[in-house]
Amino acid sequence: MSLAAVILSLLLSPLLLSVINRSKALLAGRRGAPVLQPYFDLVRLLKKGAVYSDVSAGLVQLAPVCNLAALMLCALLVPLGPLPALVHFQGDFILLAYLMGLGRFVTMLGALDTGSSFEGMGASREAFFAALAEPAFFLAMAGLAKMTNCQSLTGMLQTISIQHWQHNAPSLLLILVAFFLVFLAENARIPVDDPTTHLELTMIHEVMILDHSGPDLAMIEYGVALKIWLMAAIAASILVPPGTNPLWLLLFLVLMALIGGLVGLVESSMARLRLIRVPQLLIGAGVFAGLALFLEFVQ
Amino acid sequence: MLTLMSLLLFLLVLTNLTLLGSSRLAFCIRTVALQGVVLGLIPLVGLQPLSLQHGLLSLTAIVLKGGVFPWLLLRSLQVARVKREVEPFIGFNVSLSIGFFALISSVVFASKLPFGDNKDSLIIALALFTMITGLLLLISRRKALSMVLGYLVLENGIYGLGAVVADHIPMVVEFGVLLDVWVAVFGMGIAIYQINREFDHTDVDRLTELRG
Amino acid sequence: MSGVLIIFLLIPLMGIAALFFVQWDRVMFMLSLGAVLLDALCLLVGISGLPTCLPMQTAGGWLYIDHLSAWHLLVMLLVFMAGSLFAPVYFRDDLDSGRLSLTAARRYNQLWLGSLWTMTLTLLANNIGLMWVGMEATTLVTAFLVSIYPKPAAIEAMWKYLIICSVGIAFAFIGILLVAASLPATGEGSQQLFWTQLSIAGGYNLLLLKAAFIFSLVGFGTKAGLAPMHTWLPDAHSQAPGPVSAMFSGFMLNAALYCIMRHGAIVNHALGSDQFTSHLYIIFGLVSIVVSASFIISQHDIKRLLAYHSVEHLGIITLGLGLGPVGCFAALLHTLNHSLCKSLSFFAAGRLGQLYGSYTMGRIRGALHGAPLWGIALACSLLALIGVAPFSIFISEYLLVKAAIDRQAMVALVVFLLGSGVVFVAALEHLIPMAWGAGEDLPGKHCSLPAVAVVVGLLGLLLFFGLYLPAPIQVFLTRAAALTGGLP
Amino acid sequence: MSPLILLILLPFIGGLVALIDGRSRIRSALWALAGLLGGLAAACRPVYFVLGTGTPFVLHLPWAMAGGNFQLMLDPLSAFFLLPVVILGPLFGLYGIPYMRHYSGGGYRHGIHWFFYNLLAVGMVLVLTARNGLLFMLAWEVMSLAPFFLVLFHDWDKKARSAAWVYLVAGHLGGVLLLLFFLFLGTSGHSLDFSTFHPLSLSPSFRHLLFGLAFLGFGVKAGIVPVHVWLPEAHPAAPSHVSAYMSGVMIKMGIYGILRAVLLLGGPVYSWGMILVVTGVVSGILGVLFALAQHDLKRLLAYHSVENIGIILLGLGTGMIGISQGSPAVAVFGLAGGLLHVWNHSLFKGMLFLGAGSIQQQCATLEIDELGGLKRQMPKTAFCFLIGAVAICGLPPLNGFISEFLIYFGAVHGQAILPAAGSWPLLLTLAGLALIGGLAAACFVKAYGIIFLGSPRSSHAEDAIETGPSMYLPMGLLAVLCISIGLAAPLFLHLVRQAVTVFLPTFLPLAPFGDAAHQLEIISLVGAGVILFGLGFGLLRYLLLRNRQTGREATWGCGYQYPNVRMQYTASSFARPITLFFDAILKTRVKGGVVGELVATGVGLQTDTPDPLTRFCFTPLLGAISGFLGLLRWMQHGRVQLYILYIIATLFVLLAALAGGWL
Repeated sequence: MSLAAVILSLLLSPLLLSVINRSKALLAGRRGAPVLQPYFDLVRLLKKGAVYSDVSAGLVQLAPVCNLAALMLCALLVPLGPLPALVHFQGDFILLAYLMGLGRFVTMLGALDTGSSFEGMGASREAFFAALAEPAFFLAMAGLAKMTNCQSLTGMLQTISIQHWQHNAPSLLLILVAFFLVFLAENARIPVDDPTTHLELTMIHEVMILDHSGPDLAMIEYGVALKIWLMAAIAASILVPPGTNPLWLLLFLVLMALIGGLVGLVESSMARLRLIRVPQLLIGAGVFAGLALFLEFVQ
Repeated sequence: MLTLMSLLLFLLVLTNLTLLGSSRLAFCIRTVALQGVVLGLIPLVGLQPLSLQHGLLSLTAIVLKGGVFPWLLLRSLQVARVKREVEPFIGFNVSLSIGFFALISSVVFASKLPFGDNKDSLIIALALFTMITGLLLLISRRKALSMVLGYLVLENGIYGLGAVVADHIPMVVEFGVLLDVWVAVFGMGIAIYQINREFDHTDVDRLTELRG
Repeated sequence: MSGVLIIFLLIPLMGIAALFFVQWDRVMFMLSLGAVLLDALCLLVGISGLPTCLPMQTAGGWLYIDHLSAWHLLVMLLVFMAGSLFAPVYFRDDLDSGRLSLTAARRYNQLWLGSLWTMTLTLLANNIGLMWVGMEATTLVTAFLVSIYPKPAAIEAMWKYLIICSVGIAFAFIGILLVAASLPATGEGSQQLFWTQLSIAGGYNLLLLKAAFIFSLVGFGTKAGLAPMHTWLPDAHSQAPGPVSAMFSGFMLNAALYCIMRHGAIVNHALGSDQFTSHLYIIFGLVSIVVSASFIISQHDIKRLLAYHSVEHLGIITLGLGLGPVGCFAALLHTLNHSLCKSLSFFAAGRLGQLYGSYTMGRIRGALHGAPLWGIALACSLLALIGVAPFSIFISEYLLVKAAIDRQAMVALVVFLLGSGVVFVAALEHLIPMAWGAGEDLPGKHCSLPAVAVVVGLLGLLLFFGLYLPAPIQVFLTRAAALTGGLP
Repeated sequence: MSPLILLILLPFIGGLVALIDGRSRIRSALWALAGLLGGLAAACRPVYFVLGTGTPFVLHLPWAMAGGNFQLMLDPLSAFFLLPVVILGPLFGLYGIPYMRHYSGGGYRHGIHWFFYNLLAVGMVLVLTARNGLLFMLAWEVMSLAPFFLVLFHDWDKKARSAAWVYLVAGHLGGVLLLLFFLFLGTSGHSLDFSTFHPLSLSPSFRHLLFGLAFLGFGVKAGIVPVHVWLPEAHPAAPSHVSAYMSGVMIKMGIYGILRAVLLLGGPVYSWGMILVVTGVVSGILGVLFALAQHDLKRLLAYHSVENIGIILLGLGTGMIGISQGSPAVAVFGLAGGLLHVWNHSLFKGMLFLGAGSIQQQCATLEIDELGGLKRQMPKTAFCFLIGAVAICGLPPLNGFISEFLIYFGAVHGQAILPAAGSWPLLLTLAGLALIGGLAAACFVKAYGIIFLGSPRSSHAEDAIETGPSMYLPMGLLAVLCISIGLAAPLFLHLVRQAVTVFLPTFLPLAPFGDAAHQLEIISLVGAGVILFGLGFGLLRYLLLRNRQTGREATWGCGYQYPNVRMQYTASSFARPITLFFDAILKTRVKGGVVGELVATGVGLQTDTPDPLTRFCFTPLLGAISGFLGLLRWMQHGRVQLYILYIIATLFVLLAALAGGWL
């Protein structure tokens, strides 16, 4: 039963990417790539050989592996709507955050391994923004924990019910907004970063992986997909009412699709922020989460 | 007897004012000598029934202050070849007037002092005045020699005070004190000699190498 | 048994006499060392049974020794021993080069023993007048030790020392006169102005007695180098030769302070409380600490630096005197510690000054490499001086703080801590470049046996008392402290 | 003979022999090391016993000292802090033997170094076991003095000298506060024996004052902002194994002191926990920010010590809040996390400092921007350093995460269950810890990435070679310890248990230990999972690429054809976005960097970030003091007449006071 969640995440994660791309295409009036395009890409990359920078000292190869390993284990920790996570315990979201941190850490090292100034630039930005995103994430989680009075991800997400919405809707909304901003930043989406830009000087995540190719790149891309899926899943599960009703699973998937659409909408409706502005966005997220906590306290 | 005593006291005042007013060092030395003699005589004339010890003590004091010290100081005066105290920090007229006020205030002050009987309060007053004179000389003069004189006058004042207020200072101590004063003056004489040799002047206010 | 007191006074005199007949400078130094050692031997032999036989008097009560004076005697002899041991080391080069003539050497040793004699007299005199005589004599004798080398600066220092201290001591004599005057006209026993009687007599005129104490505090305070009467001290200390400056701040200042303690005891006894004296003690102590701190910050001459340290530490001792029994205990212990430490630092400073040819701290660099023995001596003694554990000064300062806290003297506590803190910062800043850093090898770094003995001995004592304070000494000091307090 | 005596004596004797036999570099080192190992041997049984059973080990020796008393006791708290002292001492010492080759030459007498190295260890042992105020202070001062000489061992370096000055001044001023603390505490019962203190007889406000004294006094040693300023000076100046020992172990004595003080003051109070949390957040964030702005590796590591001390304080503060609010879970998680982090920090920070030492040895510089590409020349050192970096960033599966997790969870749990008024500091813990974690990751990506990756930026880095085994083996051992704490967390939690229990009032149940153990089990499993998956994907990758051609090409320069090493991203540029963002705090000084003419010819940019507190607070303060006291200096002007006037004036004033009846 709980293994199902893991399998589902591993299988469906690339789909979310294509949903986003599709929605962007539709909004731009194009037909867009086939739904299964991400899978095709992965397969194609896995078939390729690889080229490495002659500067690299091996972390380029190490980074995707570790990153993916970390994200795989994240997949064990995240419940999907009614499906509980395979592994859940008090405070597992801390582990989740830090596993993602581990992935980010090795990715940044991999970027620096090539000695390219562009990748260094990307790593430095990634480090900065991630540091600012962390507090927001934890405050949001703390808010959920206080509201639901349990400290495991599965517990929190599966106890949030209509009553909670009735009692403290404002703080829940704030938490959702904060979490969504964190989600955008963590997954390098507009307005923080533009995954489709071709100007290295403005990139964050994409520029870090300039020198990866072949299976390594495949692992990275899959990691990206997995990460965005998992975080979206958390957001969606907040909205799914508790209980193991199979209908809720359907609702969950729909919500995931909606989130993908929302991301697409954002990406096609607004431009990337100037890098100077990004910290304000993230601090804003933190403020929202803090505000949510404050509201809970005063109740 | 009383008249003699008052004469002595008058002399005491006179010497002090002279010291404050005069600029000639040789003359000042002699004046201090005279003052020493006067102070030596006071106990003989005035106070307690004369004992052999007191006589002896006064005699020593007179000999030292009236004879030995002036001799020593005149020697070092010759060595130092200074004749007069040129413009002291506090001018002669000013110090004279300060001395005048000091005299009056010490008389007033002495009458308030809680010493057993008031019979000696005048002597005490003059002793105080003498001390003040000595201090004035010490802080207002430039020449090393004048400072020695100041020290001597201070000592004189203390001697006078001692003669009145503390009638039970043992002889040994009194003699010890005289001995010390003698050695002190002797030492200062040598010091002046050395100063003169090293700096070829004896202006104390120019000895400001050591500071900070 | 009590004859030992007379022997104390005789030995230096005989030494002085003997020196007239000695024709070899080395022998002169040995002779004065011998005299001091003999003195020390007397102390050990005659007073080995101290706790039992104290206090004792002799010569019709004119000479008197109790725990307080015995303690100071001990300190004095330690300082003089170290000094006599160090003197030949210090003067060797000048003797070889003839810069120090035979007569000068003789004069030096005679004055050295002379100052020993006068200080012994000060300590043993029971009559406070005689005590004064001894103190004044100290000035006159030591003045010429300052100018043993007739350099202009030395002469200037000597003149200032002579005149300022003579005036100061003169005030102290007024104090003594006032004590005498404050006595009831009829108190028979007290006629002799013996401390033993003054400290038990009654019926004083208290106002006069207080005035008397102020006079003697300022007077002897001048000699003890309490601010703001300390002005002669840095000059004299910086110009005197090494052993002499050591003896100055090692003991002469303490001798003057000893006289103050005696007066204070009388006053406390007469007033029945130590309120009055402790206020004055605390004020002078704090002023001295602050003033010395301000001069230590901006000091360039190492011996002047040490001189101002003396002002500070005498201030600390005085402060301790104002803080009740524990404070007095701390003060007396501090007397010993400071004397040992300061002797060592002055030895080191003097020798290093000779080796580097200058007492300017800017010129003394990396002494630990240049002249290891004296470098170590300087570094350790200065560290000890600013109160670094495990040296013994840390202990006495700790006791002082404890006393201040027990007495609830918070202002004193704060000022003391701030002042000594500033001193710590500044002195350390001076010390580090002097002792550490790349230093050239010095020609005359060779260190003879007596030199090593002095350094090791003094450092050993400093460490020993820092880590271990034998019970007998504690008892002894408690008694001495009680005497200082003068209260039952 | 009691093991405690041996534990103190053996290292001391070893040091003494080393001092006597000091001419030879190797022999003196071996003597000292033997002493330390002897101490370790002596320590094993009592420490194991105490940490196992929780029953303390007592020893009383005769000692004649005014107000002093030779009371020794080894309770779980002491034992907990003792372990790093006795284990890491010899380990760093072993590393030090080849390291000191650096200082071979005429002027050096290695015995001195090793004597003070052992003295440092002895001092710490005494500090941990002393149960009498005076004895404690003596031990404390000795412990503070030893590093002074260790730093000055390299004394021709002007930096070392000024560092030693700052260090000793800070130590002394801190010591004064501690002296006051003990004496004030002693006034209640007329002895300085810890057993005779009656804290509860004191008024609460007085107890707060005492806690303030102790916190500031011990905080100086621990390196809490704003009194951390000695730390970034002293650590870089000392030989690396000494910096490792200082930063890894000695500064923890400050933490121990704070905890001991809390116990002596009769258990934690809410406001104290709050103070700990607030200062913890400040120290943590400022520490890591200052670290980010540094160019010198050892300075950077030193500032990270400040940061980690902040994390430890966060944990302890959370725990104290838990105790004062009567929540066992928060108490246990906070304290256990804080204490465990003490061990963890000793391990990885020690290792990192050793790594820095190796780099200094091989490249003769610690300027991060001078280095680069060392991973290829020094693979073993690089690997250990990487482990250390991951651990210090608190990332799974290593030990850093274990302790930080406990702290996090304590805070989350607390803010969820405790009343709002009492739990806001816990939110501070939470947010602060998160921000610190992120910034620390940034800082160590910078450090490791610039130093070990890319291509060498100078000839220093180019011809560096791997160190000898006696230098990388100690690091390897530490790495193993880091990993094993990460993968066997519950075991180590068990070791912390007794030390935590010392603080818990008897009425608090110990159930939370069970929960913690359970969570840590899962975390360790997940950690192992990360490693396994990593291996798995590695294997997969290998299989895929086995028989395909993989080429090596120049790094993609976005079309630019002639890249060179100077075009790599530098440490300063990596940290620039962050330092720029926090410039209000850091006040980085920037020289140059402006392109004047149309065609830029040779533009240089120089940035440095001196400690803002030293720069804007302490230096001006000292200046002000000396300026103020300078006003007194006119009085020594050399005019003897005026000198006499002083005497007269003093006399007059006092007599007037007497007449006026003020005296």
